[in-house]
Amino acid sequence: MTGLQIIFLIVTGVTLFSAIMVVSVRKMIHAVLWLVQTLLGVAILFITLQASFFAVVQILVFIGAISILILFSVMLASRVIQDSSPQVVKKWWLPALVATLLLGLLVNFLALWPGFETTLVELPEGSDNIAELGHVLISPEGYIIPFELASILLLAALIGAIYIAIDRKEPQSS
Amino acid sequence: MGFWRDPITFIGAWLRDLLVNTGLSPMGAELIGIVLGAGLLATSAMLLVIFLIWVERKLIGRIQDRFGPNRVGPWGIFQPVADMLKIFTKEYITPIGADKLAYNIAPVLAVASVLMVWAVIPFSFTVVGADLSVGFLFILAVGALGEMGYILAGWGSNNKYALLGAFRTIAQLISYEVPMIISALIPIMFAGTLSVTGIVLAQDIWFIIIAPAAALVFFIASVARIGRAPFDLAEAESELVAGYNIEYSGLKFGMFFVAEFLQAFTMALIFATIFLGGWRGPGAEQFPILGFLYLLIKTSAVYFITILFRATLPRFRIDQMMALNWKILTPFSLSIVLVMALVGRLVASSPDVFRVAVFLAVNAVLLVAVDRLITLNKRKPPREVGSRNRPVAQAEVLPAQSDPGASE
Amino acid sequence: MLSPWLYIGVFALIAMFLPAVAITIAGFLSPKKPNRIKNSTYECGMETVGPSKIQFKVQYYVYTLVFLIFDVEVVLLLPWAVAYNQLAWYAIFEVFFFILILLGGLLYAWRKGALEWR
Amino acid sequence: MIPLSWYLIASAALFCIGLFGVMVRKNAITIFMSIELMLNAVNINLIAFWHYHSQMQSGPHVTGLVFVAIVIVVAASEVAVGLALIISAYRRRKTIIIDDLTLLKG
Repeated sequence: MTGLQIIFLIVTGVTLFSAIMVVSVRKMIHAVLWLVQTLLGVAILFITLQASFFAVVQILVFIGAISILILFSVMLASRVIQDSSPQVVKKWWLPALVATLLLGLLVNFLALWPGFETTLVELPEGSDNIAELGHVLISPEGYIIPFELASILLLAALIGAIYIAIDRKEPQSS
Repeated sequence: MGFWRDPITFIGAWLRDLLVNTGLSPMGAELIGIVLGAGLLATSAMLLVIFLIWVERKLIGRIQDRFGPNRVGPWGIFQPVADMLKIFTKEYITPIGADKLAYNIAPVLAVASVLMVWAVIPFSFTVVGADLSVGFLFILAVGALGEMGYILAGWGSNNKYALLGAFRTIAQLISYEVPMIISALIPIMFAGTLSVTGIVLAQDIWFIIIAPAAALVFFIASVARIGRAPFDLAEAESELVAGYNIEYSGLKFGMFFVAEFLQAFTMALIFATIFLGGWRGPGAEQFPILGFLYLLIKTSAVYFITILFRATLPRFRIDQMMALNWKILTPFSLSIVLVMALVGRLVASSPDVFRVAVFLAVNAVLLVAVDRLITLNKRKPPREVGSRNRPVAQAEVLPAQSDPGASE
Repeated sequence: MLSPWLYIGVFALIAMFLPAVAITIAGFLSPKKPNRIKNSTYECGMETVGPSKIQFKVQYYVYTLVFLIFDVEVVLLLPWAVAYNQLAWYAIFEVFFFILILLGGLLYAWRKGALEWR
Repeated sequence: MIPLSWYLIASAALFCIGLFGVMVRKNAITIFMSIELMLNAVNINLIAFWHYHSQMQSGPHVTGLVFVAIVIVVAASEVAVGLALIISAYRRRKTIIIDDLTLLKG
């Protein structure tokens, strides 16, 4: 049991616990805060995998932007949150059973794969090569089509979301 | 001899030897070194705030033709210490209905997110906390944690004005993050790395000379992210209540205060590092201790300019602030990236003097162009509130004797 | 490889620890005399009206939305910026298209009035 | 160092928790958060396999990272549009409980 393994176990434990809290707490704001903690935990897992770039991007995008967006929409819909009606469906044990079964199935299935027990060794310095990533993203032999498609997807998301969110014919009921 | 050239490394090596000689494993010695170094850096950054508060109050006093603090100690230099001692003994007032955890963790997060930046800044040729390969992105990312702190403060206080203040703060912070990151692409482009040390090492010519337009955008955005005048919309003391920290008292409030001052200095530090060459200067490689001095001088210069901004500029209206960001800075920074990428590639193999001249010319053209565009599309004057012909007191309507001063 | 991140982790703990300790110490030093009026919500002396978790403007949401899109865009641009010095001409033009497409998005938001503070 | 299996199990567990959340919660925004959890689980998997492949084959090998970047883009777009839809639905119907949003029910 090395120090890194201990760190991994602690971080994974906290992450999974926070994830369970996300899906089970009643107050939605608390759910968002638990989500932030889960995302931080995932970022630390990325660091242990030596993907520094994506660890930081995880914090920048998922915590800095996405969870703030979720938080804002929670506050936007805040009147609904105060109600104390049950937040989960009645037969919650059925999905729990399905999820647990799926987990068992997944782990069993993965264990069949011979590479499952591989111990990850430390990669040489600079394996998380951002410049190489840039090359591959841009080059025609690489992923230029997904790259440009990503830009179009972002454009579509921007236009669509603004079109939906700005509702000019809003009925002024209040 | 080695001590005077590079004291920090010298002491570090000495301490490591001492620990290893006392029978500690090299790993353990390394760990103790890391803890000591990090603790020292964080503590000195916190203590620096005390001095910063004095500097800022004194300077603003002078700018406004006042003395500033001048009672406690020579030139009032111990005034912040006295203030600090006082704030330590102030009662914590926790509002009814506050979310205890969120309310208490928010000031800690606000300070920690600013302090974290210091971990990746290189202070001299040899002294850097952590030379991350993604250090610059890390600086931007820890800002996100600070934003979480502000939301927690606003939401945890159970006060609608605090919540409104937090929303405003967040809207301002995230809006100005966009031009900030985009303009920061230019140093990254020319340095070819995300590591802060790498960016400093790449600045044989300071990036502010190669890309003044990007530096300007970055500077404006960083001033806006500090949340100080002229961008202090969130806590405009004279117009709104104090923003997200309204329900805080005692040292919890003080921590937000510390975070703000430290943020101002840290932004100056970041600007000095990525645009003004960081610790670089004549002889800084041979005598790393000079690097501290150069960095301090550059940072102080930038910090002084932010104080000048604060002391002299009037406050923006919130719609003006958002328009400045989304309609001017963001498209401008994107076009800077486009133009600089093109021009940088055109003159990539030219001699330095020619390159710099071309870059300066291009930047001048860009700045003039954006200035012309702003002037041509000047905003319409703000919509008048109420009807146009308001009842105005007029001299002939008023009875003459009711206003004796104006009769003559 | 992990050592800089170890430093960051230690630094993060210390950076949280310092203000927390300061706040705790001040908590011991300071008086504790709470009462109902003092602890009530502060609104410059007025009584609080209505629930404090107010509904807020859509405008904040729209700004966050535009911010999210641009944030992700910059994340995609960063690897390109790092590799910039070694890239060929076509790479620069591809990024031109990339940025122009998103400038189109910004223009749409502008025309739609999403960037106005209302 | 850490066995690959640990990461895969952690990721599978995170995915299943997210799936559970999607199935069990009534609230549309919380369902979105659960979807974020699932996307993060996918990212852990992708990065773990990137690490595995880089150690199996020498030389730069960044395809896994490209996938992660695309997943992040997709997550961002999905959140932007999805939350805008929820807000729009909330404004018209005054609810974000999925069971009540039954516009298409015959």
